[in-house]
Amino acid sequence: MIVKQTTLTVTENTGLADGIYRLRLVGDTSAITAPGQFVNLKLSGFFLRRPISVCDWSDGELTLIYKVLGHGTEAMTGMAPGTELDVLTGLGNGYDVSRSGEHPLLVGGGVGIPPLYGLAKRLVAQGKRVTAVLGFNRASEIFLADEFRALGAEVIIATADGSAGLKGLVTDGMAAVSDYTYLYTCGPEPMLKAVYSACKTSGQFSFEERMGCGFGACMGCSCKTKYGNKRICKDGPVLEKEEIVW
Amino acid sequence: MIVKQTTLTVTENTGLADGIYRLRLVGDTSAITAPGQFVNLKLSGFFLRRPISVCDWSDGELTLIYKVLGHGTEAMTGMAPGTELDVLTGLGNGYDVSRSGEHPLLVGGGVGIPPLYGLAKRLVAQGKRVTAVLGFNRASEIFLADEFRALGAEVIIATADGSAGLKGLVTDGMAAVSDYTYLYTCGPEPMLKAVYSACKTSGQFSFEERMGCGFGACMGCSCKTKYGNKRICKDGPVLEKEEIVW
Amino acid sequence: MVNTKVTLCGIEMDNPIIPASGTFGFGYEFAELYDINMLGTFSFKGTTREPRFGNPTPRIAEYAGGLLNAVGLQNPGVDAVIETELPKLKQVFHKPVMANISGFSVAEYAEVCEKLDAQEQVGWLEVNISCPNVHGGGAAFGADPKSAAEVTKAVRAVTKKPIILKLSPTAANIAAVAKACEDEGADGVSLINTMPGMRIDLKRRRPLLANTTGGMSGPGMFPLAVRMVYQVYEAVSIPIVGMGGVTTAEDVIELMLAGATAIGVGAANLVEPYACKTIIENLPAVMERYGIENLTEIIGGAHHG
Amino acid sequence: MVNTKVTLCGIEMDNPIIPASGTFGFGYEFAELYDINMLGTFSFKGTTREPRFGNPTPRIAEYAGGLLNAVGLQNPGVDAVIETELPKLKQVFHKPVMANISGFSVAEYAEVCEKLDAQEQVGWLEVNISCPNVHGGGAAFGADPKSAAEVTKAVRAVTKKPIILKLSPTAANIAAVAKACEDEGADGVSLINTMPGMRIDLKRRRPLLANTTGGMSGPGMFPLAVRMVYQVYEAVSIPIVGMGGVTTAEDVIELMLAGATAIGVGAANLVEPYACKTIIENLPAVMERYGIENLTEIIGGAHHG
Ligand SMILES: Cc1cc2nc3c(=O)[nH]c(=O)nc-3n(C[C@H](O)[C@H](O)[C@H](O)COP(=O)(O)OP(=O)(O)OC[C@H]3O[C@@H](n4cnc5c(N)ncnc54)[C@H](O)[C@@H]3O)c2cc1C
Ligand SMILES: Cc1cc2nc3c(=O)[nH]c(=O)nc-3n(C[C@H](O)[C@H](O)[C@H](O)COP(=O)(O)OP(=O)(O)OC[C@H]3O[C@@H](n4cnc5c(N)ncnc54)[C@H](O)[C@@H]3O)c2cc1C
Ligand SMILES: Cc1cc2nc3c(=O)[nH]c(=O)nc-3n(C[C@H](O)[C@H](O)[C@H](O)COP(=O)(O)O)c2cc1C
Ligand SMILES: Cc1cc2nc3c(=O)[nH]c(=O)nc-3n(C[C@H](O)[C@H](O)[C@H](O)COP(=O)(O)O)c2cc1C
Ligand code: FES
Ligand code: FES
Repeated sequence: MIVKQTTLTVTENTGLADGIYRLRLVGDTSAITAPGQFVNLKLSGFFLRRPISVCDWSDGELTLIYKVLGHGTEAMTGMAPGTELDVLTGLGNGYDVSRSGEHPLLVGGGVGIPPLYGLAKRLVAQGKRVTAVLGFNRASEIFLADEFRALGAEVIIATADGSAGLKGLVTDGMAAVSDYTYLYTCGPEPMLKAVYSACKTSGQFSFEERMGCGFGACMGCSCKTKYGNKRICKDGPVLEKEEIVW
Repeated sequence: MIVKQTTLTVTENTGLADGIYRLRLVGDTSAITAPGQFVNLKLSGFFLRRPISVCDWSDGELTLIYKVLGHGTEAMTGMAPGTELDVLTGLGNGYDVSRSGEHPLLVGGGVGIPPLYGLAKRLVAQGKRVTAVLGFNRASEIFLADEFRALGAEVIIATADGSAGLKGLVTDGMAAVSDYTYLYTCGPEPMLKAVYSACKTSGQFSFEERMGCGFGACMGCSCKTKYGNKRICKDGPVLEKEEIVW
Repeated sequence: MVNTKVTLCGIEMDNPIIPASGTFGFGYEFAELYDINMLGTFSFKGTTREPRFGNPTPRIAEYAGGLLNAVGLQNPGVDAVIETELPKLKQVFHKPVMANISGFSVAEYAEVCEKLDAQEQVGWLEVNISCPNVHGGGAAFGADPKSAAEVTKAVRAVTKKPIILKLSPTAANIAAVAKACEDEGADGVSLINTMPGMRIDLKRRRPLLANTTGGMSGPGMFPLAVRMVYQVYEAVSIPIVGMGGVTTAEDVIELMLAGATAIGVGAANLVEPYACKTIIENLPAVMERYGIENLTEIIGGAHHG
Repeated sequence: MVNTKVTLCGIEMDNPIIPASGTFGFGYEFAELYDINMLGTFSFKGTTREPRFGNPTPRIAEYAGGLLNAVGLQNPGVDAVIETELPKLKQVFHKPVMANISGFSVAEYAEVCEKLDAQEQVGWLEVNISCPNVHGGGAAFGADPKSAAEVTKAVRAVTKKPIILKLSPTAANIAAVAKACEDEGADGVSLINTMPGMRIDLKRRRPLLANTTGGMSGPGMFPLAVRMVYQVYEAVSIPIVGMGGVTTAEDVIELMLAGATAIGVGAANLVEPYACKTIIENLPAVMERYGIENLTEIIGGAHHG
């Protein structure tokens, strides 16, 4: 990973679903090298930056999807097109697409879903057959499902209240897929734990942690793994299934 | 004084002279009742408000003139037309125009000049003969002089380096006026002191102090006067010559 | 309908919001802006035996988290407070008020408290022990448990009204100071007072405040207040008035979870004159968001679980 | 041309800027971004005798003036620092580095210092006495002059390199602690370390940090740092490394006027990875604006006049 501090300009900031927004930015995206990496946004009036996963990117363009959680993400909803943002880009290791095999299974919950979109796009481009299990609390919170389908991925929706797709958790969706070759996942920790238990192949898991710096300097985001202590921000956020210590 | 919190919108923010800007705002100005009052501006990213004198106002319009001094006033220069500002209006006692007599002398130094403009306008409207002595460091810092002339006031300029008008201080300018009936002044404290000594009539002096609140609640801006302790923000900023204790 | 009522040392309050001493004067400036009877109560300007002008100006400076003040307890003295301020206050405020008392000797505290004890309008006596003890080498009464206990004892002897000792964050062990006050009969403690800090004027190359140092307050002090309220809650069983950097209804909930029964709001009033009104108006919606029906039920809530 | 050089305990530095311990790792992350040889020096991550994972997460919270951290001294232990980190550092940093040492007993401090004393790359030993003394009931070594003196004495016995005692703002009298260190042979003091604070998660109704409390740092602590540096400057004649909330070149001048010889920059590095580079680049212009030709001439300047 090579960190780059850059100024990106907002071109779009629109609601996609209940409390979920898509932020499109233009500028230098050259430091972004793999799906599953993240950027760290400076918001005016807040001391710490806010880490948000890269949903998709191309040369000069970046898409993020964020959920309103606290004061910072609330303030983000007010950023009009034209707003300039100070962003650290190229953070984190990201997913390794070379590990996918022929039929990768992507499992995402809530705002764990966005990084899987950029991943799916690259896997599809490599001719892989992609199945995505996307978990939401309820129908009104669904986003990105159509975009996954447009890529050509098979999409299985699970909602906790049954208001769309399967009633249940992403693990219920996973049960419907028998022949996947590898697993990529991102979502809240309880979900990751359940996916870990249900997972029948090897795989990569993307974690969240509160961060001081986001580029490996402060040890704010450490976790223990079978291969030693790691920093979620720099040695992660993606860990191999085999190294995870719950 | 009746304090009013209101939202004003920037319509103009332009440089007038070296480091001096004019800020025009529109919105509810109903709490402003006398020249020499001030407003207190909330700036994003700063905890304390910034007190700035009312230079001129009318129903729905307000003009301020400010000098870049520190980080707050520096940030103010970036406020584009359309910016909304949270402002406390109607602060301070202001000058009493009824005391002027037929030939009031107005003496201002630097950013002490703006409140005298609104005063001059009202005195001229009452048919008074107004003379204004305006002091600056150098010619490049001169502002408002033409506007005073346009009102019909006699203007005497003094510059510390002699690059325009009289070479010297405002007191040198005062020496050229013999028949004034009353004095109104505003400027840095050393200037006020010198004006006090030179002044041959009664008069009103406007003071500056670092403020916590600007509306009388914190005792941050107290001074001693012959009539007891006063708060510059609420019982001032204008004091009678007779009550001043240096 | 959520319930915002709390009981502070036996006196019920409509809500826990108390504008903090020194930031609300004697209430008039705010009474011109809104009906201050909507407040839980308020703590009036720190009152001493003699009238005081306080420190020379500049008395105010700024920092990234709020302001520094070195007002130096300007007040008209207890007799003028009783003769002039309280009768004026009666016109606009009809609830028991919190009297804030400062002193520079144990005897002064007792004398001022005794006088204010006799005032019917006064509900609580908040005794600010952050002042330097002129007979104790200039260290603050609140700096160590022993001198805090002495003040408490002396004040306890002259009043049956609830006494609330106001603690300083400079204490090496603020929980121990609180405990010492409780042991001598304090009905409550309030914390935190301001934290001494300093700014320097780069142009003059001299301390910016005429008094050299000033007390830091505002949102930059909030986590310090939360920590200290949390620690004091574990040490005493008398109620705590929590304050230090509160600006929103969420902050109120956070300090109450740490252990506060009522909440002081200081610096916020100075830059947002409607701050307390806004907090009180927002409180019910914020309570609903976090599933709180009765405010009292969350006091100290962060200690369990 | 202005002169930004300062001399810290006999070692000349190109400028006074020292990234503070715990915010700059062992330098590599920043060496990828800019040439860290432009720094005065830097203080590496607090090192203990044994490897430490530190506290459970979450370790980071935010407040209006900066962040709270409860990293809990995660480090690979002194032996790994010597075997792995220092040789790696040698590739990218060619100046004497400041070693930051933590411990939980006087013996541990001495042992770690002795090992680091033998490392040629190490210029100064910065001894962090904000840690709890496991043999002293858990109070921090830096909380009182006596235990601070003990650590100083033990460390002094094992090294001739300059030792700089790093003080905690929780000390009841930080000037007295500094004096005690000086009396036992400290070559300098550095201050302030973080101030314990706390945030509570309103949803979970529990302390937000797994460790309950965390250290406050960032611009919200700056006036506290200025005040303490000012006070310590009046008490000792050894040099002071001032830190706490520095984010700009103006802040550097302000802390030096208060009495600092060199300046630590912590939290700012985390949110602005180029913070120290920017400060160093801006310093000459800011010096010119305030008429400063030699930085050393302003050290303690706010005390005279
Ligand atoms: C690697 C990574 C990738 C992420 N990707 C996304 C994404 O694509 N979309 C999205 O909506 N969210 C994502 N998040 C979570 C997002 O960072 C938080 O929702 C956000 O920081 C909350 O900020 P706030 O100011 O609204 O909340 P507040 O609670 O007010 O924030 C206070 C502090 O806590 C931190 N914080 C709070 N919640 C979290 C959290 N869940 N994870 C990390 N830090 C937190 C904030 O960053 C801030 O420092 C990601 C987090 C990480 C670590
Ligand atoms: C009643 C009154 C009327 C004023 N009218 C005008 C005016 O019309 N035009 C104008 O240019 N200036 C005016 N000033 C001065 C103006 O308030 C300051 O220049 C401004 O606050 C500086 O802010 P800053 O952030 O740039 O400086 P900083 O030094 O960064 O400010 C730090 C703090 O100190 C305060 N402060 C700094 N200098 C002063 C000062 N000279 N007076 C009061 N507070 C200060 C700031 O308000 C802020 O709280 C007036 C001041 C007062 C009290
Ligand atoms: C301008 C000012 C004056 C103050 N005067 C007093 C006082 O007279 N007595 C007192 O006990 N506390 C006084 N305080 C402290 C506040 O009551 C409060 O404890 C402190 O400011 C922390 O709260 P805050 O961060 O909400 O301001 C004063 C604070 C300020 C800002
Ligand atoms: C994440 C983090 C980790 C820290 N770790 C250490 C440490 O290991 N040793 C130490 O002496 N100080 C440590 N500190 C304290 C800093 O070195 C510094 O004293 C303090 O943060 C104040 O400076 P600042 O406000 O510029 O951050 C740490 C601070 C932070 C923010
Ligand atoms: S957040 Fe700083 S090391 Fe990961
Ligand atoms: S600034 Fe608060 S009383 Fe004047």
